Amino acid sequence: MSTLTALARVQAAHHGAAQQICTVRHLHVHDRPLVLVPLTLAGETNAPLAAMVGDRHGNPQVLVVPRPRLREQRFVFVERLANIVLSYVDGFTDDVETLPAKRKDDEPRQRFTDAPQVWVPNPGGVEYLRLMGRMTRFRQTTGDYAVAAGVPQLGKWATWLAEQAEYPDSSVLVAATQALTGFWATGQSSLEDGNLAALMGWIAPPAGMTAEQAAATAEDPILCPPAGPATDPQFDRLVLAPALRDLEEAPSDAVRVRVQERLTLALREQMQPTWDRVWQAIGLLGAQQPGGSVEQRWAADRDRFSDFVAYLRDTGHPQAKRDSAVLGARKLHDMERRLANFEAQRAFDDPLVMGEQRMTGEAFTGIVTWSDPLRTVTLSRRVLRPGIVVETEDPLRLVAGDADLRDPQRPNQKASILRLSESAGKISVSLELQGGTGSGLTAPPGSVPAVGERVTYSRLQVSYMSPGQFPARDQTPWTHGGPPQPYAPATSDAAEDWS
Amino acid sequence: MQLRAATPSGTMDLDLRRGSFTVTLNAICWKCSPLPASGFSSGEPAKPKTGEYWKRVGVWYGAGVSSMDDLERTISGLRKQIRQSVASNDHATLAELRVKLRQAEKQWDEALDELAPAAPATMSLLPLREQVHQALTVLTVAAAPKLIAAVHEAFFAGAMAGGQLTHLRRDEERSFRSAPHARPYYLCSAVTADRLTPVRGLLAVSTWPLERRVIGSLSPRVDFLTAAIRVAEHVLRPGAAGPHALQLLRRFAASIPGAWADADEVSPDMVMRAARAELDVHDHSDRVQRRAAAARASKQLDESQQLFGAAPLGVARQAGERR
Amino acid sequence: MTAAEQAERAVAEIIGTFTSGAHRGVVVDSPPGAGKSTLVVRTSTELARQGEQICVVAQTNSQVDDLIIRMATAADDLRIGRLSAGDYRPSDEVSRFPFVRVASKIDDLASCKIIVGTAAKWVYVTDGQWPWAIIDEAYQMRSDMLLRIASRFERMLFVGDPGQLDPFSTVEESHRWAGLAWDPMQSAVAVLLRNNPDLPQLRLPLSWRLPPSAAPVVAKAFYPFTGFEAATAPQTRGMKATAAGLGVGPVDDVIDIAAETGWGFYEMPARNTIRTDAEAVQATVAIATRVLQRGTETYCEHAPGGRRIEPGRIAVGAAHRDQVTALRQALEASGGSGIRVDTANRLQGAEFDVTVMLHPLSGRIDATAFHLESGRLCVLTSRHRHACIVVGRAGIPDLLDTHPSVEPIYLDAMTKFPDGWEANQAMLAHLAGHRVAAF
Amino acid sequence: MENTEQRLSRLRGGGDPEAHNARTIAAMTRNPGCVRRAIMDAAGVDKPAVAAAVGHPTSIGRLSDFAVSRGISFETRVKSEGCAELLRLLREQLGLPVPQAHYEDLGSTGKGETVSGRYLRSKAMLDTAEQGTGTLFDHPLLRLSISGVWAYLEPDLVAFQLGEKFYVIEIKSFPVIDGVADASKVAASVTQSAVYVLALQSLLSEAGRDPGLVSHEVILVCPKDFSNQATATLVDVRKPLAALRRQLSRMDNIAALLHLLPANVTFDPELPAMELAQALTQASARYSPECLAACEMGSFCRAEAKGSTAILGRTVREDLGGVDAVSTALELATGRLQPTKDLLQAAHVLRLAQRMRTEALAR
Repeated sequence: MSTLTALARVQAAHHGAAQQICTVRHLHVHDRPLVLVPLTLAGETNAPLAAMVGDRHGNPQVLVVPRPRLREQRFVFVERLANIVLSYVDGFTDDVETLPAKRKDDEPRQRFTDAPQVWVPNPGGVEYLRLMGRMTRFRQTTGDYAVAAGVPQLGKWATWLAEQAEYPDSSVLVAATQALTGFWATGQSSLEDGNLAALMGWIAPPAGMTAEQAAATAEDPILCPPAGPATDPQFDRLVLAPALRDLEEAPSDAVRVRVQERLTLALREQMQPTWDRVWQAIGLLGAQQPGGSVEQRWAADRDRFSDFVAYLRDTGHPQAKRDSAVLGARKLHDMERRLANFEAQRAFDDPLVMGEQRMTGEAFTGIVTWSDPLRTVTLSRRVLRPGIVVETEDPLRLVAGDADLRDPQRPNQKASILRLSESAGKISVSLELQGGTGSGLTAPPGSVPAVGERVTYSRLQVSYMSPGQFPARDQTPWTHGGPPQPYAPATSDAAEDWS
Repeated sequence: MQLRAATPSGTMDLDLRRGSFTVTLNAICWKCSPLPASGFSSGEPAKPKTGEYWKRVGVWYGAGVSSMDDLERTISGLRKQIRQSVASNDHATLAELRVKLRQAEKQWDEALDELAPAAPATMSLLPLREQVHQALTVLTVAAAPKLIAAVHEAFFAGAMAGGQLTHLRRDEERSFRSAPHARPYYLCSAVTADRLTPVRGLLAVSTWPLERRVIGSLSPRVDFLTAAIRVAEHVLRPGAAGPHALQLLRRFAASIPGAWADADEVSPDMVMRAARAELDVHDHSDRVQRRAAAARASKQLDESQQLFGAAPLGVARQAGERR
Repeated sequence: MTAAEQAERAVAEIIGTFTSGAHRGVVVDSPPGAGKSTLVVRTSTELARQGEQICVVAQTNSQVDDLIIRMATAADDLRIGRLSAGDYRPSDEVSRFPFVRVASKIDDLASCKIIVGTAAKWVYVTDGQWPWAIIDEAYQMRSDMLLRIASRFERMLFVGDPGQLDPFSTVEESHRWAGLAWDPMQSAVAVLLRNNPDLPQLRLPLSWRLPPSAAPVVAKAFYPFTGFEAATAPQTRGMKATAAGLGVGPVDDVIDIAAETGWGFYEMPARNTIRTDAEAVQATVAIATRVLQRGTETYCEHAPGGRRIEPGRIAVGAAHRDQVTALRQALEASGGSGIRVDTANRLQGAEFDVTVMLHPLSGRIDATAFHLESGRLCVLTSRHRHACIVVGRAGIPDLLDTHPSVEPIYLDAMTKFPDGWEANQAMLAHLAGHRVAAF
Repeated sequence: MENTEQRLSRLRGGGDPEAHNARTIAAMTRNPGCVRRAIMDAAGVDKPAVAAAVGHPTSIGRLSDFAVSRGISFETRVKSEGCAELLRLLREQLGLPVPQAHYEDLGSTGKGETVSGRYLRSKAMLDTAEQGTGTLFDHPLLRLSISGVWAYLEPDLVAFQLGEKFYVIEIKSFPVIDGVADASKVAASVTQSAVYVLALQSLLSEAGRDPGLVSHEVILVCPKDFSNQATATLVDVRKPLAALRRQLSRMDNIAALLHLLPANVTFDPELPAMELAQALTQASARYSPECLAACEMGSFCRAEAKGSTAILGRTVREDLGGVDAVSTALELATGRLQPTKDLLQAAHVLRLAQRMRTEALAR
């Protein structure tokens, strides 16, 4: 949270309408996403009850587990969900593009031209997929506890998707509430924003309603069934429990069919509004102008997707239950570097995000009032170090000597502050520039900001992501418990209870 | 068995063998009000795969379908109203609606009964009290209804609904009081060692020595171990090691140190050895406590109290005051 | 037993335990100013003199330089190597010692008896194993860093201050690894001890930095289970302003109280403010510069006759970077240049005569985990040899009292004690007795 | 002169106070700075009834029947056959020696037994429990003093004696999957356990024994992974315990808070809605959005706080420099309002933010 977002919330509350906190969208919005609206049975651990799933708004598949306490039925549900999800995912493994190798001696790389994007209503949906993955990826397709082939496969994909969602720069699994709050601020608190219906009420209230009315309506579980995966306790008591009891006690298949149909309709009523809202959210966000780096990040998502497809084809072991020491350290390393790059890219793409940096004085925007592209200094030899002066009204908190600042328009050029002088509420910043000007002693035209140009300097930068030096898994040091056991399929995992 | 039925909004796939179904919607037609229950109507192109089944469905839909539809709509509507009243804390309306709902549900149940053939019973033919007696005789110690039911299921034909056991003890007590010793045995209580009051949720057999029915602080564990040994012994009998029996044994084995190496199949001998080893640790102290309490009970309690336990202190006093 | 003897005995025991070679790891807890660097220098030079090669791992370049200067001063007979990044330029102070060799490749330092480098640099040494290593500031080092370098060393001595700030991650909200014995976000020592609970854990018992007025207060608030004492006697340390205060201002009053008792709390009227509360910034700066203006002198075991406080012996500290910048700008504007201004993170390990600290909770409505972290307050209140003055707005105890204290709990997570809330309360309770109300 | 207890009784409109349980006591630590809540809780006002009466019915704490029955069945399972499963866990994970397998049920023996009678029985049993003669104590009755009035707790807990120490065992039905459980659920149960720890300590000190015999670690028993099998974890409750002690000692000072209320104010749910709402406003609330999930009055307080920055969340208000009204913040930002001296800095920041937003969104 920052003062800029806080002010946007104040404005939203005052005007009764959500306010943009970004000028561009930083999320990739797929033109053919898969939407999943899951419901679970209360009291059980991630026990599927129903789901609405599909890649077209007008054509959802409604999956229902009529007797959600029966383990076999849960696996039938998973199998059906797997069919839908896996065929969606597989649809992206046909078209391949070839890229030059990253390093000299490597083969040229291949990656898929597109990747899947799954939308769930809220972080609960992400957690649902994570647990679903944990529940199914260790299952075996042979032996005493055999399940359908799609079950463990779905488990691995669900796990992969849920894990990608831990990285803010990934767009393969999107929680609608988070995607929306990343772009709009509402006049309610972030806690209330967790309710998709309330959030959408602020962003796009139904006709004839104010945002506040819509948000208030959203809290009524009858008018707006919860977006799941948990169901409304009153629905459980008055609709679900009697239906399940009727199913349990149905004296014949005929009766069972009838009750099942009733149950399906009731569950569909619970999911349909959420289904519609997720699609509406996709539409609203998709209509926004994407930021300049969105394409690049999606390409990275496609890289990771291609890698995972290859992994499944090669070894395809299910992902570990918890990270080993080495894997954990690697992931933390990745997370930190990807986060830093994501923050820099967002700021470079979006003046409102950069505004947050400027508010804290860690960045400034101003007009170039003086420029000397031919300035040189003598270190061991004479080198080109162009100088500029930028005048800014921002509350600058950088000081003379601060170096390694960058302007998003010239990402390869570093600036350091030589001097600051203040007059009439404006600060003049003298900067020395290095890099991005070729090798000679004359800077090519345009490589140095000219007088009158608007520039923004900050400490942010997008850097090369090195994989980092880590010990091999079997070299885990004694300080961290020594090498872990290698993965071996275990019957106990395949047989694990699901009750 | 697989079925596909058309509904006004799309198709519905049924897989009755696996008990699942999928509905594909052609268009979005979500409404707050319940959609009419539909499908399987004569004009729709349904493709039954099993003739016999379809006949039954046909009969069912032919008969009470319209009234059932109405009832379902009523029920669904009532439930919605109830949720609204609950949400707004409107207790008066709520009570009224609940009565209406119960009526409607009753009618629906009745309509179903008319339509559906009676479910064949697969329960044991013995009277409940005999089944319980059978199970307790296997265990030789006082046990909770759940365990009794599990033992019965493991070693005797048919399932037993544990819930029915709750009234059993009271019936037995009434029967004993009206005509003592008219039956060869009674299903009675276990009694607490300290106050000789009935132990909640445990059933025992009247022909057992009092000492066995007194529960001291170690007795739950001792009885558990004894029961484990008895179950293991029983599993060893020819033909007794069915899946339910082994499952029961595993349950015991899991909670006794050294009775079961997780990866292996459970071994009755191992369970017995392990249970006996732990039993040796507790047996003496438990016996001392039980004996003392049993002696006290035979002195202080009348015959019926010895079987069904002394009334708790407060209750006895109240009863006395009333007199 | 004198303090010096007591300290010597502790150091001897530590070195003995480590060099006995009986343990792969030995942990030494060192409270503020307890002679941690001295221990590192002594252990490494002693081992080196016995003909062993020893590696020292520090966390920052300035820590490395500081250690090298101390080692080179203590032992000019030993070749010392500095493992550095390619673009590292030795500071003038380091360049003074001709026997200190700087290289970016470990092979170029093979002839050195002592090799010092940052953990980040040691990561790039991917081969070989060295018999001895000292991990300095091990509580500031993240466990993932230890994972990357641990295999390089046969035996390690972990030295650090458990009361200071935990290592930091930009993805703090990720709880992916909570509860794991090798949680990469935890400190190296926490993970080490979790996986190897039987390692010897020793401690340095005396603080040479904190005066007797501060040691018990800091020990009680931040080291409740182990504790430590001041190495100096009360009469050894003292501070007085040569120019009397004007006798009217609370700024002078708080300096006088601090000079007399070692502590001062400059309490401003209650108000919710933005983080860079201009009035609080001004007050903090005014106090720091006023200490200089009044020609304050300190006397201690090193200068029994007293000496004038120089700007470099004063520190101004705060929780946030923007506060630090505001303070810096204000100090420059009022002629206080030379005074060190920094965040708690950056002040770790540093030592001053007088410190003036902006309380992390001053002017706030809410206390977050960041502001309550006990290490933050511990760093801010344990940098001084003579006096510490805290600046804050009234109402902090109330803020603490109304702060909902229940936070999510992760099973088997490594919880840090003391709790920040309790530590804050303890410190405030102490400061209440040294309060001067601003107008 | 009316004493505190009488005043509290009048506040709730006569009648018995709402019975406290570990959950309601634990909930008191959630927003300790709220006077309205402190007074209503101390008086044992029927908050759901009051909230409904003023037009803000609440569903806090309402669980799905499925969840309730699963909770009961898990607990029954763990405790069945003399706590066989529990003994297994305690032996495996805490090294409980085999001879310690005693089980005492301190539950109610029937309608005739009074709560104080049960309390005395629990006390006597736990007091005389020497090492080796008692292991598990089921359904003990404990009590805590809440603003000077005894609240009896009928926990479904087992007090467990290992060596010299008593442990509180909390059985919960949320799962621990690969060693990980929902952290907010753990926190909530652990806070409840802290209530029991505190009550058990007070029982021991009443019996003249050392309250330090109660361990500051509680044993949390939950379903393992996706199964019905149980798993036990030790959780340190020192922090919630400290918070709870502090809150209870505040409650003891309830008299001071009562003086803030006009003498005629009551929160009787039977009052006319307008009158009741009026009465409520006499006790100041400290609303934050977190209240919605923790306090029955949350929805009422939110409506009351409309127009204040508090409804936007705690951090938002902090970021606005403490400005407490939405309109003030906006007018300061747009420069329509000249700031008073204490808002000078906040106004400066807000104007800057306004400039940046306008500038960025105009482009």
